[in-house]
Amino acid sequence: MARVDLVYFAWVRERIGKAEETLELPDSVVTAGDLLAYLKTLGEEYETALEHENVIRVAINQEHVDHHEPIAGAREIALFPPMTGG
Amino acid sequence: MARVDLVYFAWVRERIGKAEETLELPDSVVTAGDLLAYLKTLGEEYETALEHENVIRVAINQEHVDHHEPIAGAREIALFPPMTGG
Amino acid sequence: MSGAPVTVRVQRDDFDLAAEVRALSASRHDIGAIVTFSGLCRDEAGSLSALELEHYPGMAEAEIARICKQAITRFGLQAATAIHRYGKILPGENIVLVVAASPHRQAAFDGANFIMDFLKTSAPFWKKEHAADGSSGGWVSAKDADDSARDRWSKS
Amino acid sequence: MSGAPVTVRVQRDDFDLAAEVRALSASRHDIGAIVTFSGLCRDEAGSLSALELEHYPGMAEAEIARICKQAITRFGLQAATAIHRYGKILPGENIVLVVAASPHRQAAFDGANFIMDFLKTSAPFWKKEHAADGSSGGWVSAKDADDSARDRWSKS
Repeated sequence: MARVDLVYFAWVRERIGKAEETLELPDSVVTAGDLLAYLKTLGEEYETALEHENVIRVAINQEHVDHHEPIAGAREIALFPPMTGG
Repeated sequence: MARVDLVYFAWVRERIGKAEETLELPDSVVTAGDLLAYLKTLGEEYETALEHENVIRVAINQEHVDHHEPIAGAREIALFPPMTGG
Repeated sequence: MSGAPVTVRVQRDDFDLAAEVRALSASRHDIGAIVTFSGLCRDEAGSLSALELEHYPGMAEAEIARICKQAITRFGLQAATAIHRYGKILPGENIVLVVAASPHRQAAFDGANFIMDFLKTSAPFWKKEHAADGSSGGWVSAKDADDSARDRWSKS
Repeated sequence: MSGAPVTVRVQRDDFDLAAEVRALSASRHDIGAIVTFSGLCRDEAGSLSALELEHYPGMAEAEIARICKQAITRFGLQAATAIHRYGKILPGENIVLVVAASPHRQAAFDGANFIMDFLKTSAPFWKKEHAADGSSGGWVSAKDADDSARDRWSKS
Protein backbone atom coordinates (compact mmCIF):
# COMPACT_ATOMS: atom_id res chain seq x y z
CA MET A 1 0.00 0.00 0.00
CA ALA A 2 1.26 3.46 -0.96
CA ARG A 3 -0.04 6.62 0.67
CA VAL A 4 -0.57 9.50 -1.71
CA ASP A 5 -2.16 12.96 -1.71
CA LEU A 6 -4.69 13.42 -4.48
CA VAL A 7 -5.78 16.86 -5.70
CA TYR A 8 -8.61 17.61 -8.08
CA PHE A 9 -9.35 20.69 -10.19
CA ALA A 10 -12.20 22.27 -12.16
CA TRP A 11 -15.05 19.90 -13.07
CA VAL A 12 -13.13 16.88 -11.81
CA ARG A 13 -13.11 18.56 -8.38
CA GLU A 14 -16.76 19.54 -8.64
CA ARG A 15 -17.91 16.06 -9.68
CA ILE A 16 -15.85 14.21 -7.08
CA GLY A 17 -17.09 16.74 -4.56
CA LYS A 18 -13.78 17.49 -2.87
CA ALA A 19 -10.58 19.35 -3.71
CA GLU A 20 -8.16 16.89 -2.12
CA GLU A 21 -7.84 13.71 -0.14
CA THR A 22 -5.18 11.28 0.98
CA LEU A 23 -5.59 7.65 -0.07
CA GLU A 24 -3.81 4.36 0.53
CA LEU A 25 -3.46 2.79 -2.89
CA PRO A 26 -3.30 -1.00 -3.34
CA ASP A 27 -0.11 -2.38 -4.88
CA SER A 28 -2.05 -3.30 -8.02
CA VAL A 29 -2.16 0.41 -8.91
CA VAL A 30 1.04 0.83 -10.90
CA THR A 31 0.36 3.45 -13.58
CA ALA A 32 -1.63 6.70 -13.70
CA GLY A 33 -4.18 4.80 -15.80
CA ASP A 34 -4.46 2.14 -13.08
CA LEU A 35 -5.16 4.91 -10.58
CA LEU A 36 -8.05 6.26 -12.66
CA ALA A 37 -9.53 2.77 -12.97
CA TYR A 38 -9.14 2.21 -9.23
CA LEU A 39 -10.77 5.53 -8.29
CA LYS A 40 -13.80 4.68 -10.43
CA THR A 41 -14.45 1.71 -8.10
CA LEU A 42 -14.74 4.06 -5.10
CA GLY A 43 -18.18 5.44 -5.85
CA GLU A 44 -20.57 7.00 -8.27
CA GLU A 45 -19.08 10.50 -7.96
CA TYR A 46 -15.67 9.16 -9.08
CA GLU A 47 -17.30 7.21 -11.88
CA THR A 48 -19.02 10.37 -13.14
CA ALA A 49 -15.94 12.54 -12.78
CA LEU A 50 -13.62 10.10 -14.55
CA GLU A 51 -16.14 8.67 -17.05
CA HIS A 52 -14.20 9.91 -20.09
CA GLU A 53 -10.83 8.65 -18.86
CA ASN A 54 -8.96 9.68 -21.99
CA VAL A 55 -9.58 13.40 -21.45
CA ILE A 56 -8.44 13.37 -17.80
CA ARG A 57 -4.99 14.87 -17.35
CA VAL A 58 -2.67 13.57 -14.65
CA ALA A 59 0.22 15.35 -12.95
CA ILE A 60 2.60 13.63 -10.56
CA ASN A 61 4.46 15.89 -8.15
CA GLN A 62 3.23 18.83 -10.28
CA GLU A 63 4.51 17.49 -13.62
CA HIS A 64 2.33 16.29 -16.49
CA VAL A 65 2.46 12.51 -17.09
CA ASP A 66 0.83 10.17 -19.59
CA HIS A 67 -1.62 7.55 -18.35
CA HIS A 68 0.84 4.73 -18.97
CA GLU A 69 3.49 6.23 -16.70
CA PRO A 70 4.17 4.65 -13.29
CA ILE A 71 3.11 6.51 -10.16
CA ALA A 72 5.85 5.07 -7.98
CA GLY A 73 7.43 7.81 -5.87
CA ALA A 74 4.42 10.11 -6.17
CA ARG A 75 3.79 12.35 -3.15
CA GLU A 76 1.02 14.31 -4.88
CA ILE A 77 -1.09 13.26 -7.83
CA ALA A 78 -3.41 15.77 -9.52
CA LEU A 79 -6.34 14.96 -11.80
CA PHE A 80 -7.93 17.66 -13.94
CA PRO A 81 -9.62 18.39 -17.27
CA PRO A 82 -7.77 19.77 -20.32
CA MET A 83 -6.46 23.22 -19.51
CA THR A 84 -8.19 26.39 -20.67
CA GLY A 85 -6.04 29.22 -19.35
CA GLY A 86 -4.41 32.02 -21.26
CA MET B 1 8.16 71.46 -70.18
CA ALA B 2 6.61 70.32 -66.88
CA ARG B 3 7.37 72.04 -63.63
CA VAL B 4 7.81 69.68 -60.69
CA ASP B 5 8.98 69.82 -57.08
CA LEU B 6 11.74 67.34 -56.33
CA VAL B 7 12.56 66.22 -52.78
CA TYR B 8 15.54 64.15 -51.70
CA PHE B 9 16.17 62.11 -48.57
CA ALA B 10 19.02 60.46 -46.65
CA TRP B 11 22.18 59.90 -48.69
CA VAL B 12 20.49 60.98 -51.92
CA ARG B 13 19.89 64.36 -50.26
CA GLU B 14 23.43 64.50 -48.87
CA ARG B 15 25.07 63.65 -52.20
CA ILE B 16 22.96 66.01 -54.29
CA GLY B 17 23.61 68.65 -51.64
CA LYS B 18 20.06 69.92 -51.26
CA ALA B 19 16.79 68.70 -49.76
CA GLU B 20 14.50 70.04 -52.49
CA GLU B 21 14.33 72.02 -55.70
CA THR B 22 11.86 72.87 -58.42
CA LEU B 23 12.80 71.91 -61.98
CA GLU B 24 11.37 72.35 -65.45
CA LEU B 25 11.59 68.92 -67.04
CA PRO B 26 11.93 68.49 -70.82
CA ASP B 27 9.10 66.61 -72.55
CA SER B 28 11.49 63.73 -73.23
CA VAL B 29 11.25 62.82 -69.52
CA VAL B 30 8.26 60.48 -69.47
CA THR B 31 8.92 57.86 -66.79
CA ALA B 32 10.52 57.90 -63.34
CA GLY B 33 13.50 56.15 -64.91
CA ASP B 34 13.79 58.90 -67.55
CA LEU B 35 13.87 61.42 -64.70
CA LEU B 36 16.81 59.67 -63.04
CA ALA B 37 18.69 59.57 -66.34
CA TYR B 38 17.96 63.26 -66.95
CA LEU B 39 19.07 64.34 -63.47
CA LYS B 40 22.40 62.56 -63.96
CA THR B 41 23.12 64.98 -66.84
CA LEU B 42 22.80 67.97 -64.48
CA GLY B 43 26.14 67.61 -62.72
CA GLU B 44 28.58 65.45 -60.88
CA GLU B 45 26.65 65.56 -57.58
CA TYR B 46 23.59 64.05 -59.29
CA GLU B 47 25.74 61.50 -61.04
CA THR B 48 27.21 60.40 -57.70
CA ALA B 49 23.87 60.38 -55.90
CA LEU B 50 22.08 58.38 -58.59
CA GLU B 51 25.01 56.21 -59.71
CA HIS B 52 23.29 52.97 -58.71
CA GLU B 53 19.99 53.81 -60.33
CA ASN B 54 18.36 50.50 -59.53
CA VAL B 55 18.50 51.05 -55.76
CA ILE B 56 16.96 54.54 -55.93
CA ARG B 57 13.33 54.57 -54.83
CA VAL B 58 10.89 57.01 -56.40
CA ALA B 59 7.65 58.35 -54.96
CA ILE B 60 5.21 60.48 -56.95
CA ASN B 61 2.84 62.63 -54.91
CA GLN B 62 3.95 60.60 -51.85
CA GLU B 63 3.23 57.17 -53.31
CA HIS B 64 5.85 54.58 -54.27
CA VAL B 65 6.22 54.00 -58.03
CA ASP B 66 8.38 51.74 -60.16
CA HIS B 67 10.95 53.26 -62.48
CA HIS B 68 8.92 52.41 -65.57
CA GLU B 69 5.88 54.36 -64.39
CA PRO B 70 5.01 57.70 -66.04
CA ILE B 71 5.49 60.91 -64.07
CA ALA B 72 2.68 62.77 -65.84
CA GLY B 73 0.59 64.66 -63.30
CA ALA B 74 3.31 64.67 -60.66
CA ARG B 75 3.35 67.71 -58.37
CA GLU B 76 6.06 66.28 -56.10
CA ILE B 77 8.59 63.60 -56.89
CA ALA B 78 10.78 62.16 -54.13
CA LEU B 79 14.03 60.25 -54.60
CA PHE B 80 15.52 58.26 -51.75
CA PRO B 81 17.49 55.14 -50.80
CA PRO B 82 15.84 51.89 -49.65
CA MET B 83 14.07 52.51 -46.37
CA THR B 84 15.55 51.53 -43.02
CA GLY B 85 12.97 52.55 -40.46
CA GLY B 86 11.27 50.41 -37.84
CA MET C 1 20.33 32.91 -23.98
CA SER C 2 21.09 31.04 -20.81
CA GLY C 3 20.94 33.28 -17.81
CA ALA C 4 18.27 35.43 -19.43
CA PRO C 5 15.93 36.65 -16.70
CA VAL C 6 12.54 34.94 -16.38
CA THR C 7 9.74 36.55 -14.39
CA VAL C 8 6.69 34.43 -13.66
CA ARG C 9 3.79 35.37 -11.42
CA VAL C 10 0.35 33.92 -10.78
CA GLN C 11 -1.75 36.48 -8.98
CA ARG C 12 -5.28 37.63 -8.25
CA ASP C 13 -4.55 41.31 -8.93
CA ASP C 14 -4.23 43.04 -12.27
CA PHE C 15 -0.79 43.73 -13.72
CA ASP C 16 0.75 46.88 -15.16
CA LEU C 17 1.92 46.34 -18.74
CA ALA C 18 4.26 49.33 -18.79
CA ALA C 19 5.81 48.46 -15.42
CA GLU C 20 6.55 44.90 -16.57
CA VAL C 21 8.14 46.10 -19.81
CA ARG C 22 10.20 48.64 -17.87
CA ALA C 23 11.32 46.05 -15.33
CA LEU C 24 12.52 43.77 -18.10
CA SER C 25 14.28 46.40 -20.20
CA ALA C 26 15.47 49.00 -17.69
CA SER C 27 19.17 49.80 -17.56
CA ARG C 28 20.11 47.68 -20.54
CA HIS C 29 20.84 48.91 -24.08
CA ASP C 30 21.10 45.64 -25.98
CA ILE C 31 17.39 44.95 -26.53
CA GLY C 32 16.11 45.70 -30.02
CA ALA C 33 12.58 44.33 -29.84
CA ILE C 34 9.97 43.80 -27.15
CA VAL C 35 6.72 42.01 -27.93
CA THR C 36 3.90 41.91 -25.40
CA PHE C 37 0.76 39.83 -25.49
CA SER C 38 -2.21 40.75 -23.31
CA GLY C 39 -5.12 38.35 -23.12
CA LEU C 40 -8.39 39.98 -22.07
CA CYS C 41 -11.79 38.79 -20.95
CA ARG C 42 -14.36 39.30 -23.73
CA ASP C 43 -18.03 39.85 -22.91
CA GLU C 44 -19.11 37.56 -25.78
CA ALA C 45 -21.54 40.12 -27.19
CA GLY C 46 -22.92 40.82 -23.73
CA SER C 47 -23.70 37.21 -22.81
CA LEU C 48 -20.81 36.85 -20.34
CA SER C 49 -20.71 38.65 -17.00
CA ALA C 50 -17.41 37.22 -15.68
CA LEU C 51 -14.83 34.49 -15.92
CA GLU C 52 -13.68 32.54 -12.87
CA LEU C 53 -10.09 31.32 -13.23
CA GLU C 54 -9.00 28.29 -11.19
CA HIS C 55 -5.38 27.17 -11.10
CA TYR C 56 -3.08 24.59 -9.57
CA PRO C 57 -0.83 26.61 -7.23
CA GLY C 58 2.82 25.68 -7.54
CA MET C 59 2.47 23.71 -10.74
CA ALA C 60 1.03 26.74 -12.59
CA GLU C 61 4.12 28.82 -11.83
CA ALA C 62 6.46 25.89 -12.56
CA GLU C 63 4.89 25.09 -15.94
CA ILE C 64 4.91 28.70 -17.08
CA ALA C 65 8.55 29.10 -16.02
CA ARG C 66 9.47 25.93 -17.91
CA ILE C 67 7.75 27.22 -21.07
CA CYS C 68 9.48 30.61 -20.77
CA LYS C 69 12.88 28.94 -20.44
CA GLN C 70 12.19 26.80 -23.51
CA ALA C 71 11.31 29.95 -25.46
CA ILE C 72 14.47 31.70 -24.27
CA THR C 73 16.63 28.82 -25.47
CA ARG C 74 14.78 28.23 -28.73
CA PHE C 75 14.53 31.86 -29.87
CA GLY C 76 17.54 33.39 -28.13
CA LEU C 77 15.40 35.72 -26.04
CA GLN C 78 17.11 38.20 -23.74
CA ALA C 79 14.30 38.11 -21.17
CA ALA C 80 10.78 36.75 -20.73
CA THR C 81 7.94 37.63 -18.40
CA ALA C 82 4.62 35.83 -17.95
CA ILE C 83 1.88 36.81 -15.52
CA HIS C 84 -1.40 34.92 -15.20
CA ARG C 85 -4.32 36.05 -13.08
CA TYR C 86 -6.78 33.84 -11.22
CA GLY C 87 -10.11 34.44 -9.50
CA LYS C 88 -12.99 36.44 -10.89
CA ILE C 89 -12.23 38.49 -14.01
CA LEU C 90 -14.68 40.89 -15.62
CA PRO C 91 -15.10 41.67 -19.34
CA GLY C 92 -12.45 44.15 -20.47
CA GLU C 93 -10.04 43.05 -17.73
CA ASN C 94 -6.66 41.43 -18.26
CA ILE C 95 -6.20 37.67 -17.88
CA VAL C 96 -2.63 37.05 -18.96
CA LEU C 97 0.49 38.96 -19.97
CA VAL C 98 3.52 37.69 -21.85
CA VAL C 99 6.57 39.83 -22.63
CA ALA C 100 9.50 38.68 -24.78
CA ALA C 101 12.66 40.68 -25.49
CA SER C 102 15.31 39.97 -28.09
CA PRO C 103 17.87 41.75 -30.25
CA HIS C 104 15.72 41.23 -33.37
CA ARG C 105 12.02 41.48 -34.02
CA GLN C 106 11.06 38.05 -35.32
CA ALA C 107 12.52 36.23 -32.31
CA ALA C 108 10.53 38.46 -29.97
CA PHE C 109 7.31 37.81 -31.94
CA ASP C 110 7.96 34.06 -32.10
CA GLY C 111 8.97 33.85 -28.45
CA ALA C 112 5.81 35.52 -27.17
CA ASN C 113 3.64 33.51 -29.57
CA PHE C 114 5.30 30.23 -28.50
CA ILE C 115 4.88 31.00 -24.81
CA MET C 116 1.17 31.76 -25.30
CA ASP C 117 0.53 28.60 -27.34
CA PHE C 118 2.12 26.35 -24.73
CA LEU C 119 0.71 28.28 -21.79
CA LYS C 120 -2.81 27.72 -23.15
CA THR C 121 -2.36 23.97 -23.52
CA SER C 122 -0.12 23.01 -20.62
CA ALA C 123 -0.33 25.55 -17.80
CA PRO C 124 -2.88 24.28 -15.24
CA PHE C 125 -5.62 26.93 -15.42
CA TRP C 126 -9.33 26.41 -16.00
CA LYS C 127 -11.97 28.95 -16.93
CA LYS C 128 -15.56 28.90 -15.74
CA GLU C 129 -18.07 31.23 -17.34
CA HIS C 130 -20.67 33.25 -15.49
CA ALA C 131 -23.50 34.18 -17.84
CA ALA C 132 -25.03 37.63 -17.88
CA ASP C 133 -28.45 36.12 -17.18
CA GLY C 134 -27.19 34.88 -13.81
CA SER C 135 -26.79 31.24 -14.78
CA SER C 136 -23.43 29.51 -14.71
CA GLY C 137 -22.27 29.03 -18.26
CA GLY C 138 -20.14 26.14 -17.03
CA TRP C 139 -16.52 25.25 -17.68
CA VAL C 140 -14.91 26.40 -20.91
CA SER C 141 -14.00 23.47 -23.16
CA ALA C 142 -10.48 23.06 -24.45
CA LYS C 143 -10.22 23.85 -28.16
CA ASP C 144 -8.64 21.61 -30.77
CA ALA C 145 -7.39 24.81 -32.39
CA ASP C 146 -5.22 25.44 -29.33
CA ASP C 147 -3.63 22.00 -29.67
CA SER C 148 -2.99 22.70 -33.36
CA ALA C 149 -1.45 26.07 -32.52
CA ARG C 150 0.91 24.34 -30.09
CA ASP C 151 1.76 21.49 -32.45
CA ARG C 152 2.92 23.76 -35.28
CA TRP C 153 6.02 24.54 -33.18
CA SER C 154 7.22 20.94 -33.46
CA LYS C 155 7.03 20.86 -37.27
CA SER C 156 10.20 22.73 -38.14
CA MET D 1 -12.90 44.94 -39.77
CA SER D 2 -13.82 48.02 -41.73
CA GLY D 3 -14.29 50.98 -39.47
CA ALA D 4 -11.72 49.64 -37.01
CA PRO D 5 -9.86 52.61 -35.55
CA VAL D 6 -6.36 53.33 -36.87
CA THR D 7 -4.01 55.61 -34.95
CA VAL D 8 -0.82 56.70 -36.72
CA ARG D 9 1.68 59.24 -35.47
CA VAL D 10 5.16 60.28 -36.52
CA GLN D 11 6.74 62.27 -33.74
CA ARG D 12 10.00 63.38 -32.21
CA ASP D 13 8.97 62.59 -28.64
CA ASP D 14 8.84 59.23 -26.93
CA PHE D 15 5.52 57.39 -26.63
CA ASP D 16 3.81 55.76 -23.67
CA LEU D 17 3.11 52.07 -24.32
CA ALA D 18 0.47 51.74 -21.61
CA ALA D 19 -1.35 54.92 -22.65
CA GLU D 20 -1.53 53.73 -26.28
CA VAL D 21 -2.89 50.32 -25.26
CA ARG D 22 -5.41 52.00 -22.97
CA ALA D 23 -6.53 54.41 -25.69
CA LEU D 24 -7.14 51.56 -28.08
CA SER D 25 -8.94 49.25 -25.65
CA ALA D 26 -10.69 51.59 -23.22
CA SER D 27 -14.45 51.29 -22.84
CA ARG D 28 -14.80 48.24 -25.05
CA HIS D 29 -15.25 44.64 -23.91
CA ASP D 30 -14.93 42.74 -27.17
CA ILE D 31 -11.13 42.62 -27.44
CA GLY D 32 -9.55 39.28 -26.55
CA ALA D 33 -5.93 39.87 -27.49
CA ILE D 34 -3.59 42.84 -27.74
CA VAL D 35 -0.10 42.44 -29.14
CA THR D 36 2.40 45.28 -28.92
CA PHE D 37 5.74 45.57 -30.64
CA SER D 38 8.33 48.07 -29.40
CA GLY D 39 11.45 48.59 -31.48
CA LEU D 40 14.36 49.99 -29.47
CA CYS D 41 17.74 51.49 -30.28
CA ARG D 42 20.53 49.02 -29.46
CA ASP D 43 24.00 50.25 -28.51
CA GLU D 44 25.66 47.56 -30.67
CA ALA D 45 27.93 46.42 -27.83
CA GLY D 46 28.82 49.99 -27.00
CA SER D 47 29.90 51.04 -30.50
CA LEU D 48 26.81 53.16 -31.20
CA SER D 49 26.13 56.45 -29.43
CA ALA D 50 22.87 57.39 -31.22
CA LEU D 51 20.66 56.89 -34.23
CA GLU D 52 19.40 59.81 -36.31
CA LEU D 53 16.05 59.06 -37.93
CA GLU D 54 15.08 60.99 -41.06
CA HIS D 55 11.62 60.70 -42.58
CA TYR D 56 9.45 61.99 -45.41
CA PRO D 57 6.74 64.02 -43.66
CA GLY D 58 3.27 63.30 -44.97
CA MET D 59 4.22 60.19 -46.91
CA ALA D 60 5.48 58.49 -43.74
CA GLU D 61 2.11 58.86 -42.03
CA ALA D 62 0.22 57.90 -45.19
CA GLU D 63 2.26 54.74 -45.80
CA ILE D 64 1.95 53.55 -42.20
CA ALA D 65 -1.81 54.19 -42.22
CA ARG D 66 -2.13 52.25 -45.47
CA ILE D 67 -0.23 49.29 -43.97
CA CYS D 68 -2.36 49.36 -40.81
CA LYS D 69 -5.56 49.33 -42.86
CA GLN D 70 -4.29 46.38 -44.89
CA ALA D 71 -3.56 44.51 -41.66
CA ILE D 72 -7.01 45.30 -40.28
CA THR D 73 -8.69 43.89 -43.39
CA ARG D 74 -6.43 40.89 -43.73
CA PHE D 75 -6.44 39.75 -40.10
CA GLY D 76 -9.79 41.12 -38.93
CA LEU D 77 -8.16 43.41 -36.37
CA GLN D 78 -10.41 45.48 -34.12
CA ALA D 79 -7.90 48.34 -33.90
CA ALA D 80 -4.33 49.19 -34.86
CA THR D 81 -1.88 51.83 -33.66
CA ALA D 82 1.54 52.66 -35.08
CA ILE D 83 3.86 55.37 -33.81
CA HIS D 84 7.27 56.07 -35.30
CA ARG D 85 9.78 58.50 -33.86
CA TYR D 86 12.25 60.65 -35.80
CA GLY D 87 15.27 62.73 -34.84
CA LYS D 88 18.06 61.65 -32.51
CA ILE D 89 17.42 58.47 -30.55
CA LEU D 90 19.76 57.11 -27.89
CA PRO D 91 20.50 53.46 -27.06
CA GLY D 92 17.74 52.02 -24.89
CA GLU D 93 15.19 54.46 -26.26
CA ASN D 94 12.08 53.57 -28.24
CA ILE D 95 12.01 53.94 -32.03
CA VAL D 96 8.68 52.45 -33.04
CA LEU D 97 5.49 51.08 -31.49
CA VAL D 98 2.86 48.90 -33.10
CA VAL D 99 -0.30 47.75 -31.31
CA ALA D 100 -2.83 45.30 -32.77
CA ALA D 101 -6.08 44.21 -31.15
CA SER D 102 -8.33 41.34 -32.14
CA PRO D 103 -10.82 38.89 -30.65
CA HIS D 104 -8.28 36.05 -30.91
CA ARG D 105 -4.60 35.81 -30.25
CA GLN D 106 -3.10 34.67 -33.55
CA ALA D 107 -4.69 37.50 -35.53
CA ALA D 108 -3.23 40.02 -33.09
CA PHE D 109 0.25 38.44 -33.37
CA ASP D 110 0.05 38.24 -37.17
CA GLY D 111 -1.35 41.75 -37.50
CA ALA D 112 1.44 43.36 -35.49
CA ASN D 113 4.08 41.24 -37.24
CA PHE D 114 2.69 42.14 -40.70
CA ILE D 115 2.60 45.86 -39.88
CA MET D 116 6.23 45.78 -38.72
CA ASP D 117 7.45 43.87 -41.77
CA PHE D 118 5.83 46.31 -44.20
CA LEU D 119 6.68 49.36 -42.13
CA LYS D 120 10.38 48.41 -42.28
CA THR D 121 10.39 48.03 -46.05
CA SER D 122 7.96 50.67 -47.28
CA ALA D 123 7.57 53.46 -44.74
CA PRO D 124 9.95 56.31 -45.74
CA PHE D 125 12.37 56.42 -42.80
CA TRP D 126 16.15 56.26 -42.88
CA LYS D 127 18.58 55.62 -40.05
CA LYS D 128 21.99 57.22 -39.69
CA GLU D 129 24.38 55.88 -37.09
CA HIS D 130 26.51 57.99 -34.80
CA ALA D 131 29.46 55.97 -33.55
CA ALA D 132 30.58 56.08 -29.93
CA ASP D 133 34.08 57.16 -31.05
CA GLY D 134 32.60 60.41 -32.43
CA SER D 135 32.71 59.43 -36.09
CA SER D 136 29.58 59.12 -38.18
CA GLY D 137 28.87 55.47 -38.82
CA GLY D 138 26.96 56.50 -41.93
CA TRP D 139 23.56 55.44 -43.21
CA VAL D 140 22.23 52.04 -42.24
CA SER D 141 21.91 49.72 -45.25
CA ALA D 142 18.62 48.04 -46.05
CA LYS D 143 18.70 44.33 -45.28
CA ASP D 144 17.70 41.55 -47.67
CA ALA D 145 16.28 39.78 -44.62
CA ASP D 146 13.72 42.56 -44.26
CA ASP D 147 12.57 42.08 -47.85
CA SER D 148 12.27 38.34 -47.23
CA ALA D 149 10.27 38.97 -44.05
CA ARG D 150 7.86 41.13 -46.05
CA ASP D 151 7.63 38.72 -48.97
CA ARG D 152 6.54 35.76 -46.81
CA TRP D 153 3.16 37.48 -46.41
CA SER D 154 2.41 37.10 -50.14
CA LYS D 155 3.03 33.36 -50.15
CA SER D 156 -0.20 32.11 -48.65
